[in-house]
Amino acid sequence: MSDTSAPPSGVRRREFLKVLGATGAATAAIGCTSSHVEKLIPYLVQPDNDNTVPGVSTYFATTCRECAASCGVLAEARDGRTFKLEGNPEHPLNRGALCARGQAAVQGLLNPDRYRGPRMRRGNAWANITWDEAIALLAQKLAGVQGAASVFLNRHESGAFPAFLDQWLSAHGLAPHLSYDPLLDGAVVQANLQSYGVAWPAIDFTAARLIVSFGADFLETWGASVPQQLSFADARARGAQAPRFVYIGPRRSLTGLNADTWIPCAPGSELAIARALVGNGSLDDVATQSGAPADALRALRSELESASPALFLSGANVRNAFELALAVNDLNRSHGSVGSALLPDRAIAAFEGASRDADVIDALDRMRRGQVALLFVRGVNPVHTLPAAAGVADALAKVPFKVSFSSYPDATSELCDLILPDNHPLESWGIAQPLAGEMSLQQPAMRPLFDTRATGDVLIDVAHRTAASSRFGMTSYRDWIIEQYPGGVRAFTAALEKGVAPGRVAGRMSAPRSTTAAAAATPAITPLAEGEFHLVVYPHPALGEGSGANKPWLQEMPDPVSKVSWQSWIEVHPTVAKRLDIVPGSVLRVETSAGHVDAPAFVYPGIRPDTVAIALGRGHTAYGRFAEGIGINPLTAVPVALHPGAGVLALSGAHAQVHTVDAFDELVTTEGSARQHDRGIAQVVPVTALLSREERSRLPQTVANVRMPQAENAPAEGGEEEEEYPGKPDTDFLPGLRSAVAADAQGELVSKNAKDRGMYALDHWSGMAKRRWAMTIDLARCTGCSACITACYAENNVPTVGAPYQSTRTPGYQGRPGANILRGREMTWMRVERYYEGNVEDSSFEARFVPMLCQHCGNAPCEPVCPVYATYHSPDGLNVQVYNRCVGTRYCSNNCPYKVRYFNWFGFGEANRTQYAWPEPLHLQLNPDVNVRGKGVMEKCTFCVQRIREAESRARLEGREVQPDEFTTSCAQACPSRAIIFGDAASPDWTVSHVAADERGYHVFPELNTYTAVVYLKKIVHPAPPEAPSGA
Amino acid sequence: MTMRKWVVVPGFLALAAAAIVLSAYSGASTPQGRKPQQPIAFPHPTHVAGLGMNCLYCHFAANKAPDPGLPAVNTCMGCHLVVGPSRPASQFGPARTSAEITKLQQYWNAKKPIPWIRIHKVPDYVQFPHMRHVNAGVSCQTCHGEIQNMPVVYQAKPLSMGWCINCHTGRSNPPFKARYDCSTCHY
Amino acid sequence: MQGVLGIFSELDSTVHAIEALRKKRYGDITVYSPTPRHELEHALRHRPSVVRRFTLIGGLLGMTFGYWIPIWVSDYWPLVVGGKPVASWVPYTVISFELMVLIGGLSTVAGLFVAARIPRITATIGYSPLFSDDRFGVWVESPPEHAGAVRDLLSSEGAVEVRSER
Amino acid sequence: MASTLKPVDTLPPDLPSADVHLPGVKTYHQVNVDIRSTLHPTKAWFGALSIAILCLLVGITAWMYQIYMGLGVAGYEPPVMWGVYIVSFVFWVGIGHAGTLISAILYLFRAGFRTTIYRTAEAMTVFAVMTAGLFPILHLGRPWKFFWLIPYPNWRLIWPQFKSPLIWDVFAILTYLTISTTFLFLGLVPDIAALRDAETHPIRKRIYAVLSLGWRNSDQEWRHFSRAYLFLAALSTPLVLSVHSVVSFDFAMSLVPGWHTTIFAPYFVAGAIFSGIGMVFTILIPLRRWFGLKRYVTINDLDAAAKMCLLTSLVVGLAYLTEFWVAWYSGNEVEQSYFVARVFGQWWWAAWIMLTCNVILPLSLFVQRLRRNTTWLFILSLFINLGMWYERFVIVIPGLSHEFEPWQWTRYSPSAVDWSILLGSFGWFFMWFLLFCRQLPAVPIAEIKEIVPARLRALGKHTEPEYTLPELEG
Repeated sequence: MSDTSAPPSGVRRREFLKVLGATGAATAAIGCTSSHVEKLIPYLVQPDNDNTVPGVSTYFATTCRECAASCGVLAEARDGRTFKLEGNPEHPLNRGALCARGQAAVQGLLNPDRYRGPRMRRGNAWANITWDEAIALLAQKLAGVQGAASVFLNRHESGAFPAFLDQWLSAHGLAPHLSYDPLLDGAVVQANLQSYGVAWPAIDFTAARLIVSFGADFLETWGASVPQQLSFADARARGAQAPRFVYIGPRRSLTGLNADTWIPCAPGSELAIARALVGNGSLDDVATQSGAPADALRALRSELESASPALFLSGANVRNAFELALAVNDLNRSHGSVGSALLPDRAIAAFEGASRDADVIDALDRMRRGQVALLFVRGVNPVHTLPAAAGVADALAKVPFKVSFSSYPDATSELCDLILPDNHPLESWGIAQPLAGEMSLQQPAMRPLFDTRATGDVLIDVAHRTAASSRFGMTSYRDWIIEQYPGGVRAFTAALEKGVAPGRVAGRMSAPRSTTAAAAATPAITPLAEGEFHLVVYPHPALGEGSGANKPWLQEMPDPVSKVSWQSWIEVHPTVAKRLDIVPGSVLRVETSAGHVDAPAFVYPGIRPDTVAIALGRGHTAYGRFAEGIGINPLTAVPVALHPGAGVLALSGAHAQVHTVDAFDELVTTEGSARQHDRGIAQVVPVTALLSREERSRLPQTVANVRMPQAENAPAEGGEEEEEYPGKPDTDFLPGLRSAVAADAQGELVSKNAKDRGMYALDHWSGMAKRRWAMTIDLARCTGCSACITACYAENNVPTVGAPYQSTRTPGYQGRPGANILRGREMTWMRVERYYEGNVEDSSFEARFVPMLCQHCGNAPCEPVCPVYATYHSPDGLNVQVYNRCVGTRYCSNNCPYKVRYFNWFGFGEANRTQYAWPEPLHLQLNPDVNVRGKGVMEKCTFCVQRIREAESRARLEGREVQPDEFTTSCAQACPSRAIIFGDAASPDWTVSHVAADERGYHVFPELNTYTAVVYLKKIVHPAPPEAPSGA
Repeated sequence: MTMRKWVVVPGFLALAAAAIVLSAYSGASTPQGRKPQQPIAFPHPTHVAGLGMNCLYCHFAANKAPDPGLPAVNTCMGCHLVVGPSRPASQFGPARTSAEITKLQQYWNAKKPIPWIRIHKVPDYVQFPHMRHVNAGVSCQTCHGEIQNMPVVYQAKPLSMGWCINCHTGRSNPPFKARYDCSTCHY
Repeated sequence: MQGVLGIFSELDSTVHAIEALRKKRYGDITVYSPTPRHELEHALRHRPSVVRRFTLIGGLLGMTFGYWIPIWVSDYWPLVVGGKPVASWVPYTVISFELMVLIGGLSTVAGLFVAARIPRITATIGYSPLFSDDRFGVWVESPPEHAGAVRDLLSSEGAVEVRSER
Repeated sequence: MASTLKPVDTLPPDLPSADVHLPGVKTYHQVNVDIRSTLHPTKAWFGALSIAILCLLVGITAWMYQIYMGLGVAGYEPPVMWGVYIVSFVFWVGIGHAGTLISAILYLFRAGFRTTIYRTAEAMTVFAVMTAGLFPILHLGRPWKFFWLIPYPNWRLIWPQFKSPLIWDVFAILTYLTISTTFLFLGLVPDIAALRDAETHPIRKRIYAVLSLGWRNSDQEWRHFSRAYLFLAALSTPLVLSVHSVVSFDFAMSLVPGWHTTIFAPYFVAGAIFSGIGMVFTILIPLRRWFGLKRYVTINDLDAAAKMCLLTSLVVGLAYLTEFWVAWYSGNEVEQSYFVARVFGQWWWAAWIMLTCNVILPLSLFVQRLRRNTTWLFILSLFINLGMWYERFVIVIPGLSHEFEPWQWTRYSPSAVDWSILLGSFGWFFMWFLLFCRQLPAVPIAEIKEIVPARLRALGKHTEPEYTLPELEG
């Protein structure tokens, strides 16, 4: 880390905010930008570690704390600022992948709305105070508070800190802290502790032959999503050996959309189905009471007889979730997945030690009764994440002194009396315990940006002023964890290199409550009264329970299912929409016994007609400029339903009235048409048609080339036979891919009378024309999670455009969140298209996800129409966009059949404008290697050309060639399902060149003769096996 | 026939005016020769020509990083703790006290970095990796001019695109081999 | 230079005057008319105008230039767009055509200026503003000794006004 | 020569014959008097001019705002990346074409009615092209970089990309502007000379003298003049066809469904001439009324022009049908779904405005009474202008909003800035035309005299006939 007392010399040169727009202005005025007086500020003292070679990044191995799973990340820092997070390939949990929320941690670190220093409430106003005052005050408040008279509500995290915290609390004679995690599925944890003695067995989908999920959204927020996605994708990519996936639940979540079969059932009836599958209870009764199609259930049971091992997962957040989880564990045991697909001995330790919701509710009661004198809140926002019916705010009001360690102003910290802003995890030391045997280390990637301090250090300083000082001799929390660390300081510093180390750090002294919760009698599913709906509430895949809402990337990332951003929505079934006579965007009111919420309707075929669903995460009253006043919080309409035995809060399953409100709130969606109109954009191949490659090679060529039976994946207007199965070995689309420019494969490139063919000559010394950068996207792996989108935003300085303050000038929607997206002005270089196939009226419809980015065509239609060579074809096969040459005719975009070019409508990249996307200090996140585009310029995916050139420079510096698979693009690196592969398709040494030759490979719109550099691999569909006669 | 001139002359004037405006507008005028006043009049000749110091001693990263590296104040003080302001008579001149070194020490004692004024700058949308050029045998002087003989540094070369391309396409003397593909510098 | 100017108000008398003067050969005749009348042209029996040569040459130059510029420019810095040949004549035909028309047209005007000796500033002797209204004029460049005869001829042909000028 | 010998007075008024085109015009002198009498500013004229300038100022303000804020303030909704500006660009270029057609092509065809209306049409062309030329610059993301589209030696050693239809546009439009301006000015020279000779005010006389290039009406001048004029007409004829073809290439060269079709060049040219004649009516009919030019711009001329209007309208109608037929016959589903969307999709109303105004209403011109009814012609011409603007709208916007990628299908709604700038363009156009028509003859003097019989001795002694003329029809 560098001496931040001097502004890092790099920053100014690199945040090219005015580059294009203002260069225009400047050239108009004074002829040349560099006439500006610009200062060069050197370091005062050159950091002696060679980490800080100017213009070269340093990577710090640390741990992501966005959710409890604690994946390993590499924080890329340059000139003392951290601007990018990437998965740590060494890490056993996420193996180099990283989800959208993890990547957005940077925007939490550099968030413009962070607390800049400690403050306390004086009357109704906030007063800034010094840390000394703050600590003295806290020490004095501590005196005289004993035992349960204080409550410490800490965000659940694994590893050292909980232990430290309990130690500190007990040293002051206070009760152990509550480890609260609104995202953790408590019912499953309780059941697992009972069945396996561990909180969360690791899941290996590859071992399963059939996956049955009872509302467990393991690709989103259920459990540790990244490792689950990795494993799931691996399983699904195994072609004929891949497991089928059945999803049972009232609503098709992202996970549900990835299922081969969806069995819609009323929320709460999952348990009945699970039990019926075991054998007790007739399927038909269950079908009638759960509303699930009986034949589907019968098919499933008969399928279960053959499929083994079958993996069952439960995640329905309903009243009888605990019993469901137990039943599912029984199913797993009986269908032999325990030990094979479900690995209790490789438990994910990160979820251990979380308190039950009941404990939190109980603490609230004690507050309400005035039994709590002192409240600590750290990293959680119960006012927002607990049902309003729980009356958190009132309870807090009864507490005389409340201390918040929150880094951002939020609904809870606003109610507190003393704010001791914690360092961001990327500024802090720590040890996490993702797996039972693996520690994940956390080190600062950056000096604290503001006058904040790590809670550990604060507590130690407090201890120094109290009776407990004797037990806290160390000066900082860092020293404390090094004391705890097996092997001491040397081992610790050694381990920091990799960021992970085997071993186990001492956990909490006081284990959480005894885990033998009694399974309560199954509450019968109360039937719906006339006109009533089941209310399903689920965490937003990106915003989670709401902690992600202040990060523009996550707000802007379209929800993978609804494709709505910067807005809340209510999912209703098309038939309901017809009945209520509403269109998407019509405002609905959902009213329950607890309260009501108003939000626009999203008409979604993936939900039961008797159910409405709302996502958590939005509707913040206080959480900074990117979250406040955006969307609604469904918890205001959710009654408190606590499981008597397991003490788990059930958010879904309440009965609700749905009224139309006479208002229209246009949906901020990126969706045009949800059907692909047989244009062969997202193609599939039935698993039955797949032959493994060796099987194929054994066949005589003629047979091998026999046309595969395909659903409807022939491109709409692909005339010739070849177009219909580009996957065949001697396919003729590869020449376009094998050479930089399609014309090169077709012979003539530069006119005969040209003196030289320049760098396009294959024998040119630079060898550029020998390369062909290309990408494959395996739709069988892609789950549509959209982590790639965030990765692209992070790497390429793509501005977010949806914040309310950016909408002031957008015609028609002034000041409305997402106005620019309503106008279609989103800048995302990469989008994930979600197409429905089949009949959306019933539950059998299929969803396909297609990541769509610049295809870097060999014959790019966008190029010949540009009047100024602002876009052209580079010798190494890139479709280059030269921003500073672009005059903005936008002709290229008109001529792009894939519509992947984005125009900078406002000064999103110009610091002096209202639309500026990176208000200070967010601008520190800008990637120094990439231009920030000004207004009036076309931009698009570059295949991360900066990484290509950087790799070339590195190779040149070390006097070697670029090694195969030496680097990859940002999206490919982040992809948690490893669907994206990038490389040089012209060289057989790169993985991509082999994957591109896969029999499932195809181009989008091949009939346009564009010779795209992106090869998609057809999604594999697993049709249900013919029902065994025994069934029913 | 005076009339002919009457008709033709304004035409020529208009054309000339247009040409001038266009060339000025298109940024043809580069800040070549800019010679700003620096906070400390650092004499390159004394250090490079006089003491024969290597450029890389201060600009330590020029051969291994995109940025050449700006010497930290403590790099200067490394010598100037010893070499104080008061100078005995030497081949550099009679005995005197150097005001500049005094300034340097003031900055150091005040723990303030020196706010140098930037002279050589390519537009922000140009990626200029120093190491690629240095390792390719392009001397510092090629782009920065005879800096070792500049008492006050000024921009010796236009640093315009045409000027870059001239080398990249091998029309320079001595000729260099370099890519002239747009995406080499612009991304 | 001196001569006699006869101003006519009728077309046919002007024509007859020209015919007569051509027989007599007193000197060069310049005829003024408010509008081009083919009767007069017939009477004067001119050679075809030289303007057409300018048009032809200009057009050819433009066409050549219109092919040369794009081809030279494309090969000067070979950049491939859309997998097409760097310099391909087909699209450049448009440029060539437009430049042919442009330069051809401008050189036609130049030709007119040269041939018709315009622009000129002085309405030289032997001109009357009436010629742009409704009068015809015949200017005979003749030495003094013939002046009398010419005047008689013109007035006898029906000139409403006859005057000598120098 | 025989024809000119027939006495004028024997013909009843307003009955055209091969010999007497303008019965209401007896002598050359009358031509000078009548036409010069139109060249004086009036209150109404000042009023109209100030309105035009007001509109222009609105447009300029809107543009400044757009330049400062960015194109986001316009109504674009990607992937609809071209909107009102390109629509108006094509619209104005089209307007221009009628002028050149009338002045050049009809000149080659020796069409009689051309003489009286060509000056107005020609001027209209020049100003329309001046207007059209603004829009491509105006719709740029970085308008201050527009000159990068012009090939000039520069310090970057980089040139325009000549394969781009937009560069063809630059050449086509600039050529068209230059040539039609030259053509207009050349025709003006003898008339300015006439004004010069009749002018008494010394300063005006001087100005006219300079502009008239010292024209003397001598036989040498006339004969070179008519050759040059002929060649310019011969050059302009292919030019006018090429220009709108090139404009149509902007669309035809792309692969957008509904754009990528070979019919565009003839289709656009016909449409251009059609719209141009519409605008000629819009301008000429009030002009001949206010300037008292009914004797010159006779009802017969308008009748003839109306026939041309009808013809082009039929051609355009055929083109519409052909487009649909091609879409159906091609079997290209993308194309087909686009054309279905064109008539029944979100922009059905625009499509129907287009069809009504451009195909259905003009059919009325089959009726001679309507052809000779100036009021109807004027009303119809307004409909034609509207319809042709919407034709371009229907071509540009639905195509882009209904492309290959269903996921990117979208809407489009112009913003206040779009409309203001469109209004400004009308202000700009009419400002120039108004300035023109009161300073320089909107009806040619010298060329009118070609179709007015010269005075002949055969008619006996000269008595200046004082012309008291019957009020003419229309």
